[in-house]
Amino acid sequence: MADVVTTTPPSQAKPARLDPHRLRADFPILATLNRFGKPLIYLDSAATSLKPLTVIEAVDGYNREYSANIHRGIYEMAERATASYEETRVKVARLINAPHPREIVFVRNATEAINLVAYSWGRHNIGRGDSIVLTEMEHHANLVPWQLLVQEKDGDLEFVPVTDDGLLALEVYEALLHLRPKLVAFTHVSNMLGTINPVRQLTEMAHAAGALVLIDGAQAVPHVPVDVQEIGADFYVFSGHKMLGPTGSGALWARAELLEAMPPFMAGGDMIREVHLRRSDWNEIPYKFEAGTPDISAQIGMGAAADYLMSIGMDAARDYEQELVRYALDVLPREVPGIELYGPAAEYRGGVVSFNLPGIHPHDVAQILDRSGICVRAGHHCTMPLHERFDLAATARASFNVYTVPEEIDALAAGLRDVVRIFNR
Amino acid sequence: MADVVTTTPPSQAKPARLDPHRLRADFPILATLNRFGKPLIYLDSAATSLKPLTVIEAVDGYNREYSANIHRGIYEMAERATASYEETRVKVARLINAPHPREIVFVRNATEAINLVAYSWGRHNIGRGDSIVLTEMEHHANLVPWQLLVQEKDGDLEFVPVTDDGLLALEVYEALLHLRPKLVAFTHVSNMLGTINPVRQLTEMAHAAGALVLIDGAQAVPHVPVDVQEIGADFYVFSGHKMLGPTGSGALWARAELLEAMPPFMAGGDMIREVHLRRSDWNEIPYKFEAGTPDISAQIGMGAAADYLMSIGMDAARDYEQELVRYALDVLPREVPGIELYGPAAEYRGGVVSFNLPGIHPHDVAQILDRSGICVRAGHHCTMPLHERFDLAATARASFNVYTVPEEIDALAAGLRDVVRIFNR
Amino acid sequence: MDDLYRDYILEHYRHPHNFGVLETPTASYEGSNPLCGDRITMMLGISDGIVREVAFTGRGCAISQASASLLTDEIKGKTVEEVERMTPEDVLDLIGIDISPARLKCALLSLDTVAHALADDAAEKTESGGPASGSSPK
Amino acid sequence: MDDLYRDYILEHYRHPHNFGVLETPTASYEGSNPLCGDRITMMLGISDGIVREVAFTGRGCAISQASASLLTDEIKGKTVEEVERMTPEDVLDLIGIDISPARLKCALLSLDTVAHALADDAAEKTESGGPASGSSPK
Ligand SMILES: Cc1ncc(COP(=O)(O)O)c(C=O)c1O
Ligand SMILES: Cc1ncc(COP(=O)(O)O)c(C=O)c1O
Repeated sequence: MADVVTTTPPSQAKPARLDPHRLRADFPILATLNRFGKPLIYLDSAATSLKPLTVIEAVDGYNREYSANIHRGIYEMAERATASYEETRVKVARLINAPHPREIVFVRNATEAINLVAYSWGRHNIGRGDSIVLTEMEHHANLVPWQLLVQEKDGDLEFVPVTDDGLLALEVYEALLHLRPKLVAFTHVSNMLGTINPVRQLTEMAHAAGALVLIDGAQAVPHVPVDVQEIGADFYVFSGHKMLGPTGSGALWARAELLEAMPPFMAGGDMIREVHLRRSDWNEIPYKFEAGTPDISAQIGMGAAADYLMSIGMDAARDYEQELVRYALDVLPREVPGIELYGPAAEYRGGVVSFNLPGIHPHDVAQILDRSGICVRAGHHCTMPLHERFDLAATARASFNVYTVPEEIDALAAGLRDVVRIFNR
Repeated sequence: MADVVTTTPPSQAKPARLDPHRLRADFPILATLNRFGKPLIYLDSAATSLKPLTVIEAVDGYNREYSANIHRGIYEMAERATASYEETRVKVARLINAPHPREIVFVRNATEAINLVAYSWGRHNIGRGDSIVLTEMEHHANLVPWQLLVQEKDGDLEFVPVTDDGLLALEVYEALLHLRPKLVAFTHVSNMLGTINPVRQLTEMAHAAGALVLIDGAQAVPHVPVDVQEIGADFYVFSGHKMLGPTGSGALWARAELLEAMPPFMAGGDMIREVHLRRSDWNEIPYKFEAGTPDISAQIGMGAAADYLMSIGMDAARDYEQELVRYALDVLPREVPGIELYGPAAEYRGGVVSFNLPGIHPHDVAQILDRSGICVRAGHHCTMPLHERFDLAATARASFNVYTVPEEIDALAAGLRDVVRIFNR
Repeated sequence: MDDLYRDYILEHYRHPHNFGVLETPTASYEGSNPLCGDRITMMLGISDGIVREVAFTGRGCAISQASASLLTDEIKGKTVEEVERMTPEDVLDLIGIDISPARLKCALLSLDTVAHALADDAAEKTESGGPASGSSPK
Repeated sequence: MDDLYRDYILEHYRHPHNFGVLETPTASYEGSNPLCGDRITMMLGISDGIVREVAFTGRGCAISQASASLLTDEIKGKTVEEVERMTPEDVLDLIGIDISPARLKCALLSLDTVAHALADDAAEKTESGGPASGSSPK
């Protein structure tokens, strides 16, 4: 990962240790209390992250001061809105080290980005008998769009299995590549197991087999340094709301040649060059893929989030979250007898810990934790096939971000002991 | 429109005269000054509307106080977010008198709503030789998606012409219906001419010919009472950001039977019931069409906007804006010699006035007006075919909303006199 | 301490009543709540329009299991019509604790599954023209 | 009063230089800026690598028309290489007023159109193997 340091801005270069207690002051919500008067212990960052003040104010500032439409306005307020919106493209490109901001297409979320690729690239490049390789650990967002595509085109899906340790079975991957798939799509970081996949290696192997590579970075961009050039990916997608930004923001990055060759996905205003009654032609990239009035306020907010993450430094964020996971994997089994943990060892994972208490349904776990102000998620976390793989009906999941502190993991452990006590009384 | 009164909530029933000067206090942006120290005279509401404080605070409140993901969380904050998000569905259903909130599908904007229908309904119902009837006054959003669809399916587009007065040529419409189109799609209010189309009549005629009807309400919902049941429409679409709501919000309304029969558009989390590696089935409507984390903050903001509009009363809003148009159509030709105005007489139109000054390009008009703090739009307003129809390269457009006051139209007239003076000096 | 997880709820969860299978149910249905992975199979033995036997199997959270346990006790011996008339409120009254919106689906899964079983049964009888069982399909 | 609409800009707009058609241009191109409906056709008469004649037609805003008028004056007599080296900044300097971002496309339409005309011309010559005209296509 040495490249990352040299190709990213200075703020990311110094891996200064992150001070979460200082950062917490930037998140107004952390000062609120729940209905039982308990402070918020937010351990559901993999579902969506909290938002720092700079992001909240970027959205609010647009709504209060310059809420104009973009691109077509000649007056001052519209120019300001256009400039802020386009600056986000620059910031996001810098965050993931994309070669050029015009390779950043704004979307609502990672899900829309994947659907965009499936509809636009997929419907023109996948035909009968073509195969797409996915993995068993994909979020539904990186599975169901491909199911629809191969159903329509009579193509095939193949799946890289997940080992009992929660890692991808690389030897099977290698074998599947002999099928010469057109596309390989996998998650950078698993939202259930926390597994950080070896994306560079997976990408190189796919390219050697002649496949394009789409990486689902929804759980990576907020947590680990991402350098799309170093990875060598073709498509990289993520959601703003998981990286400290607002809901409604997100991005698809793709190499310019790919975007240029792809037909539009949605059609309407702003994505056209000329429209006649019976034919139209398209605007240049990325605008070809941004039909209609975009979510200007949210994308501006995502720009502020990218700035915030870069000011922390993604190396520091990754190091810190790995400390947290290490701590959680140490404390929870010790303090909560019988707890079952899923996922790989700390060195292979991001800030996600899924677990179960024996004989207690995760819904009940989450509900009781809520009384102590502790927010965890319970269910299948949009990874039903992965739950099937481990023969689990559901799990509870604690997930972290830069504002999480070890004290909150202690609180979780104490909360879980309460759950056990209530159920065993 | 007597039905509207009886089927809408009491707040909408009393057509109390609207007091724009009082309303203006609700819009913080109207208190700001431009870089020349001039107050904002915002006459570009058809591009996007300003936002009242209640909307700004609804978004900000979510971001600051309960920024959780929805539907899958058991903890308090997630339940609050889910409840606010779902309340918007109820409010929006009430605003357009939809029979049931589950018929409201949340989208980013009107453009996405139309693309959703074109992809999901269109690709399964339009085949070779099937025709779709549109009009010459459609926004690109209600034209280009249908071009893509008929190109793919080898169908046909037919167009209802626009008369010199800016109205739809009903006798040609009648003739086109003999082709027995599968779908008729038209705008409720034209964003360039301001024409308010006789949507109920158009819909009845289409239904009599066996066609389904999609209505583009982007310029209607903010300005006139809309009652989808009274109109009898099948699909009705609009954008939140034009109806005082945030960017990123919008809705598709469709009859439940249609939504239920339609396959999904985008796929991913939350729109599924069960997912296996090779097959999935879908959640109930409207969730089947809302893949991934939606724009929670924006949709909550749109709920506040719907409340705001209902508290004004849409009859009052329509009456007031018609007064404004009448005033503008009277003042501008009198005060600005040589000005060319486009569009029908005041009784057929909403708060939109497109115009040109002889020999002066609308871009120059808009730029010079900006110096006086006056925001108008210049260009083709995403209606290139309509501009071609009138043999216009571009127009300038002033458009109103409930916060517009006659004094601003006076300022526009004075500004236009300045433009003429500068160009003729 | 925790008003949701009262002793009797946990008691029903740990030792649900009517948990098991019927050898020859006249109606049965498998309901699921995929969001949480809850799954319940309801089996009914109906004769002369009366629910004479009832059993369920499945897995789920304390709320859904306790609700199934309480509901099966309640409907045994009732006429099909009476069971069909049961509302979500009736089930919530049975459970007797405040259920938050996110848990409603858990609490109501058992009723939903019973309703499906009865509807299927009714549809089958109408189709096959079999002997009227006293149930009035709607 | 208005620094954008200086007298000389309006003068060029009202009476653009080199407005008209060339009977036999060696290179020409129609450029457009669909956002505002501006459209310009640039016609060049090149021989021995020098732009000897230039004319344009079209419609557009004051900024795009004045820029075309000023640019055509500027390039007449220059070598093709010199013209190819011209940058957006050069054109903005020619115009001599501050152009806001939203109007950049208007101001640069003429340069863009000239560049396209030259590129097409060069491509044609390369393709047809015609006599080198001194232009070095890149
Ligand atoms: C009539 C009409 N339809 C559709 C649209 C598209 O709206 P949006 O850009 O919010 O999708 C607009 C907005 O410009 C419009 O005026
Ligand atoms: C790995 C992964 N991919 C995709 C998604 C989908 O993100 P969104 O709902 O923002 O589209 C998620 C979020 O849950 C995720 O964790």
